[in-house]
Amino acid sequence: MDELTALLASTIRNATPLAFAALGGLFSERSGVINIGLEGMMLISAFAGVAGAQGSGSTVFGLLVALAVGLLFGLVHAVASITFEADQIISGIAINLLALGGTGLLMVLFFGSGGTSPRIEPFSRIDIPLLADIPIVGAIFSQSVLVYLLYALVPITWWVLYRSRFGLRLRAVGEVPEAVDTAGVNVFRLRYIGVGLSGMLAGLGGAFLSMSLLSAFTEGMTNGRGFIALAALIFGRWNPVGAFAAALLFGFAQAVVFRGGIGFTVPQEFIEMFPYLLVIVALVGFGGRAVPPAASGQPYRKE
Amino acid sequence: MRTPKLLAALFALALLLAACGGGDEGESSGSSDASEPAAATSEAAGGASEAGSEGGTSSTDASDVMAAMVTDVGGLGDQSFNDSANAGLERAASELGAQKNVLESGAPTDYVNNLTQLAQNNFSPIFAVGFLMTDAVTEVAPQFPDQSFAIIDSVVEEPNVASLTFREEQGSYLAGVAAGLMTQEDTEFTNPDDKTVGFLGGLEGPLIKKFEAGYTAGVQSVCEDCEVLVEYAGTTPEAFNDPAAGQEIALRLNDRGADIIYHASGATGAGLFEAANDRQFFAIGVDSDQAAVNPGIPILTSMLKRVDNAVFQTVEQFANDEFPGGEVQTFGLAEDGVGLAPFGEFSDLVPSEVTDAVDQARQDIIDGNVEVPTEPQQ
Amino acid sequence: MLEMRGVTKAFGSTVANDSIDLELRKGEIHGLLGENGAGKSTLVKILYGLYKADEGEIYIDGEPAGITTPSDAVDRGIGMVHQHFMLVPTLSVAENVVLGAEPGQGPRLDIAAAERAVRDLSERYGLRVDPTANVGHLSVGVQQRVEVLKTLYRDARILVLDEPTAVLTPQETDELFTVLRGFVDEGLSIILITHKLGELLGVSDRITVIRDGKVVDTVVTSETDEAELARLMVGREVVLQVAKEDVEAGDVRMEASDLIVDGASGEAVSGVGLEIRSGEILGVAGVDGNGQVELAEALAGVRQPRSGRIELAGEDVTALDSAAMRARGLAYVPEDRGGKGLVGEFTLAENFVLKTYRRSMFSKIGWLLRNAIRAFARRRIDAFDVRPPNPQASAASLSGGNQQKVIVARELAGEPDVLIANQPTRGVDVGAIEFIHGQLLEQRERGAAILLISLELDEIRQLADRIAVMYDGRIVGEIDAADATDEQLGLWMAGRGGPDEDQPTGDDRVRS
Amino acid sequence: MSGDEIEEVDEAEGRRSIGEILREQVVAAGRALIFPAVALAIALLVGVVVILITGNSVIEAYAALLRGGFGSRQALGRTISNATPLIFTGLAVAIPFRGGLFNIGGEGQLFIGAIAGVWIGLTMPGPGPLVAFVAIIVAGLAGWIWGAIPGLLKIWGAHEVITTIMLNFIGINLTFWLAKNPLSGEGAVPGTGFVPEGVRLTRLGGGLGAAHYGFVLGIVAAIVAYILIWRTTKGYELRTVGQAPGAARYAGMSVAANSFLAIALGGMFAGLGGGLESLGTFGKVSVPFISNLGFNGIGVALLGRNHPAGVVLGAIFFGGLAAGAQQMQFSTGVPLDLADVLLAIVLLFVTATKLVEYLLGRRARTFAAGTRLEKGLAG
Repeated sequence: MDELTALLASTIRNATPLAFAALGGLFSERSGVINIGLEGMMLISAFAGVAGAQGSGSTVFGLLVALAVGLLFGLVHAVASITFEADQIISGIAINLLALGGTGLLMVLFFGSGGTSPRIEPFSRIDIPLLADIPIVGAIFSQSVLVYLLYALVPITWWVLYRSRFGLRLRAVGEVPEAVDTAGVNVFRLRYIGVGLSGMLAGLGGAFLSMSLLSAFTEGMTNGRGFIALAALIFGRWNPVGAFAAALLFGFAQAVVFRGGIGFTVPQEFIEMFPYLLVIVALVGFGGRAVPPAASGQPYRKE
Repeated sequence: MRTPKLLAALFALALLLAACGGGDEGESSGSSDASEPAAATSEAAGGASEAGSEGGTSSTDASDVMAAMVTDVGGLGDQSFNDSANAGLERAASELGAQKNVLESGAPTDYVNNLTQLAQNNFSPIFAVGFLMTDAVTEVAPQFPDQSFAIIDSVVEEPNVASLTFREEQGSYLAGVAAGLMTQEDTEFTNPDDKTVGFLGGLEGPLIKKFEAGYTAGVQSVCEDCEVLVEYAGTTPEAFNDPAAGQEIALRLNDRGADIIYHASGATGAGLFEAANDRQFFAIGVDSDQAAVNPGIPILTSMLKRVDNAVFQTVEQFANDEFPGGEVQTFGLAEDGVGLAPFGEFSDLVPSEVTDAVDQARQDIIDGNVEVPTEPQQ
Repeated sequence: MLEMRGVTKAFGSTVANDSIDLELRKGEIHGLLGENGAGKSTLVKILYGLYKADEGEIYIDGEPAGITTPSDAVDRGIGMVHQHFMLVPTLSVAENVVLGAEPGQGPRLDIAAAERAVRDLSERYGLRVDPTANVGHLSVGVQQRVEVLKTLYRDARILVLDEPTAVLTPQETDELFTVLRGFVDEGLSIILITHKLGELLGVSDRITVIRDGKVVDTVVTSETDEAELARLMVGREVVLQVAKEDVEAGDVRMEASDLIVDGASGEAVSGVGLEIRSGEILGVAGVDGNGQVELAEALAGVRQPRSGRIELAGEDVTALDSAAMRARGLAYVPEDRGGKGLVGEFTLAENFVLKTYRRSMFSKIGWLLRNAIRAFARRRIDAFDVRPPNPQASAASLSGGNQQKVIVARELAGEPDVLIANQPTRGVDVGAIEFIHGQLLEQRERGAAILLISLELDEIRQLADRIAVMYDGRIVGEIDAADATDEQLGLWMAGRGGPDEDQPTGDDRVRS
Repeated sequence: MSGDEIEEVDEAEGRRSIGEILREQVVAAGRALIFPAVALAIALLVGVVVILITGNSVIEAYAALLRGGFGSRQALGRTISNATPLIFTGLAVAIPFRGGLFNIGGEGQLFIGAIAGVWIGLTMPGPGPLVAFVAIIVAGLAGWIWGAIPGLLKIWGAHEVITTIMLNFIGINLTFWLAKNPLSGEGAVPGTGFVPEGVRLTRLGGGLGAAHYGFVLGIVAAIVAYILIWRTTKGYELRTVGQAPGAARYAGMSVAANSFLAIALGGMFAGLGGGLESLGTFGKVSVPFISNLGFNGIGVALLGRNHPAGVVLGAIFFGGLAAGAQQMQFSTGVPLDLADVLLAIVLLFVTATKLVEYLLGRRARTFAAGTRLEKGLAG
């Protein structure tokens, strides 16, 4: 395998969990709910997928469990921040902590001890006939089924956001929830759906880590990817295509680090700072500010 | 606005029920004497561990040895020295009837606290598992001069501390011999045309360098023109806990021709196994027989680090009043402290010359004919 | 057509609506008249399903309407134009109009159909709007049209307009009323909410007056007059004309020339010059959003002008900040009580020294003298009869009128030479309005120079000695109060008839 | 110039009786405790479920939790030792919060402070106490700088919630690089070398274990923070900017300068906490170093209603919980992770305005003051 192909393949592997979670963040933040809890939702779903697959012997069932648990954590965030009007940032931080402690506890309960879970049968790689044989770009078409799902989800998310009724309402509710309410649409339900979807998509990202990229759960295995996903979302300006592109960029940066493409003249610590620095640069300069949906961060309260 | 109210009510109700249930349960099962922590713990530790039934024997055999260990932040389940040390304690509990307690550490601040906690409750010997606890043992041990401590993988010069270190380079040397020979074989996992092998380390540091040095020396002893590619997973503690990074690095090493990759990177190694499985090349495990717990994955063998033996032996010495306080105990091939796991699942692919060469190397080291370096030779 | 019976709604201990009965007939424009805080908005919010009534029933065509959500209201044919527009600035006109009732099959949004529908409606009802325009870029008057289109798109038969004229010039108001009469001819029924009783006389068929949450009376418009409505609304005979002493205007106290000030979205004040004299009230009229806020803030030192010059008693103070201006005898009552005038979570005492906390009387070497601050607050509270009279009470816990009194009490402390008051009576009850008007006149008699900015033309005409009209960042006309007519002022407010005859109109951004 | 003369006031008029003040304080404290109490109650109830699932006795486990946190001198020592850095990271959140900013960057600021303190401790010659003093000052200064960065970025339009999160990762990586390269020391544990014994902070003694005088400094810091925020004109400006930026502009205060000051001050406190932790508890910066103190500081601050006194109490509570969880692990075998779960649930509900409203009625809404910033990310 030549270096370029390998680099591309590595980029996609690294970008996939980021992109799933970034798309998840998009649904939440477009609905007006900040989601700092992406990291936690990824982590708990990564665990749930493996536990589900272990318990049932079916990887697909495990994925469903991961989705369900992602949804559940999304709903916890929703109940706290939408219904109970807790601070969205605090609630997100709490979700992260809950996932960290929760997976630690559940590892002991399910598998007897913490650390790394037993292996499961992961989603296997599928080569798309003909396309996978193209030099270099063939790597795009030699991936696990979850990656193809991601390829599909990016345009679908775009379509949903900009070409569907739900998308119109979602875009509106993140900006001026009062307008949506007076138009006869339930603001709370919209936000619940947005945050719920967010949890499921972040869950997919986590499941990809533990069930496709790898085939076991390791405590703390998300290792900050949820935050990088958040960064990708901002860098991509709350747009699905932009977020995907940003995830690819960060994935590429990681691939370069892992593959030693720059010859390690720069200490690795500095390379690891790169995505975070990029976000700050993006926020400050590079064609103006990144403006989040106007109502994000504020609970909606009638009366 | 009815839904949220209902939700709140349900939520409160659920919690209330849970609370009531909890109270009842607590009273009925709260039979063990909470004021006697040692008694309560042996029970709890036994219940929590998989080998709970074995722990039960401790109550019949009234031994006065109360052995305990503190894990480092890796915790139980690391499939490495923490688990191995725990296994040693288990064995001590079942064979010697010692009581045991295991405290996990959530943060570096916990090291001192956990050690102190155990010492104050009269546990002895107390094992501090991992070099990360060096400073903590140095601090706590002098405060409890009448009790015995042991530290794994490091040296603490206190009269009541036994330092248990391992000659990882010796075991790694054997792994290197196997790798250097096998890479020249033509199997479904190896390509004889490219005499390249790899090493994947976790966080770069003196300890892991010992693995690298021994492995490289071993490879070169049987294959002078073999190349050993060396990569480390990172420079932060997460380097031991990032399987995704491990996979990426393993794939890269494989891309560059390495068909056998040895790792010393904790949980990160799980990524190596993924890559080996995906690309069908050989991995070599570390610390415990990782092939045994990962069936189907092309793991050639594993370098064994018998922390369990060391722990068991030390408890035994303590029970016999022979505790090696103030001494540095070195566990090498000769002491059965390190070794190489048998070529299990894939032994059919391993020619007898390889097995012989490994045995020969082991004997040479034990006899002192071969001196294995502890630092990578440039 | 529509009947509300015994509608009651309480917020905590305050009863906003007390057993209200209201009846709307088919094809009528029904005025709902009341002071600020009388309960008008609460009532229509109940009607629209935004609030839930504690008691009472709503009937449409004799049937119980059972409205609990806005979508119920929409289903029953009720459309509402809110006082604060319910528009999403980042979306297009068509997207805003169809939001919640989108055309399309399945989940798909048919944006072309939406734009077509908007175009059809706007032609049919004579409400010119470009369906593809971004709402955030539209002028206020056009945004209101979008709001009306939203209700028409939903086939509203009953249209509720909450204070629709607050943001319009007299001419735009007339236009709106013409459109509304057209609606009535099409068979719609309209509830028109306002606190400006004059407006209703021209356009409505019947008027229901509410006061303190109760219906006072429902009268037929043709059988009543302004004086009766005023009496019903306030509950006592009101002197509609404020008694104003003659005061000879003195020296120029404050002067501004060629002032250019930037607002949130570009230039807001484009070359304003004015002078305010001792013993004189200069009224600035104009529709909201024509640069009044930025002008006031620039004069008060809160906002740094881009260019131009401001003089206070002959001294160049252009570069000075608000605290420095205060020290030179300038007082400023901002238009936004909650956001600018007061800090809600602070105590009244803390609020009383918002601009004077650095004075040696209230702090020494950076150390707050809390006892002195409290004592000062206690005096001002007594002098202005602020309730509750507790300096430790948080500002947020006070009623709007009392909050405004706190601001005025603070600003008038120490007898300022110049007072800039931007909408000092916005959203407060009549008692507080009378009190504040009295204070302004008292200051005028004392010899202070006063700049009064208001969106209420009536208020300006009652109080001001001279009237300037702002439009699009400029002063387009200035006239002695005695010579002013509503027509003239209205034309200026619409940007017409001023010195710049070729000024673009409010619809300039609409290309349909 | 008549506007300058506001009538003279008699200070005595503004003086209040002790009883009046006391009554007010008690009522305020009672109200302030409602939110934390509700959140805590929920957390403990969830804890009951978890303990039952792990097959342990609830009473025993909670008894151990309490005993491990406050049951003995050693327990108290552990609690104090845990609480010390949390007081600082709590203040690092509370003070910017009063200025209207949400500082999630305590973690990175603490690391930077820790490494800066050790740098001085390792390299500066001179008598120990003097070096320690300078080291602590420099730690605070380094934290100030690290906190000032998001302050500056805020002025340029980047929201501090995002930038502080990003700066955490950057600060931690930078610290590790410094600890392993220019400042790397001998020894088995990777990281810097130990600072000389004389530079390390004195322990409190009295059987309190590792607890050192940093705790006393923490109390002092809280008092200083209180005075700064509530008794000085600077604090008055800061609070005005935090609660009503429009009013601050109206009053001629600089919103940008005060926002900057608020978060830089926050960074300073986190940096001080880091310096005390590295110089006091550990004597070095190891890799790995303590983690999550910055994030837990957010919980501490919110539990303490972003008031210095509350922060101290919240830190002691968090510290006690961590110490108690250890005892619980020892005595009953309930996994350590339970403490994280309990904290998470406290956090989840400590700002849940509406929940408290459901439980206690609408009046409870006014008790929410000090727990939230009303503006969103776009603000």
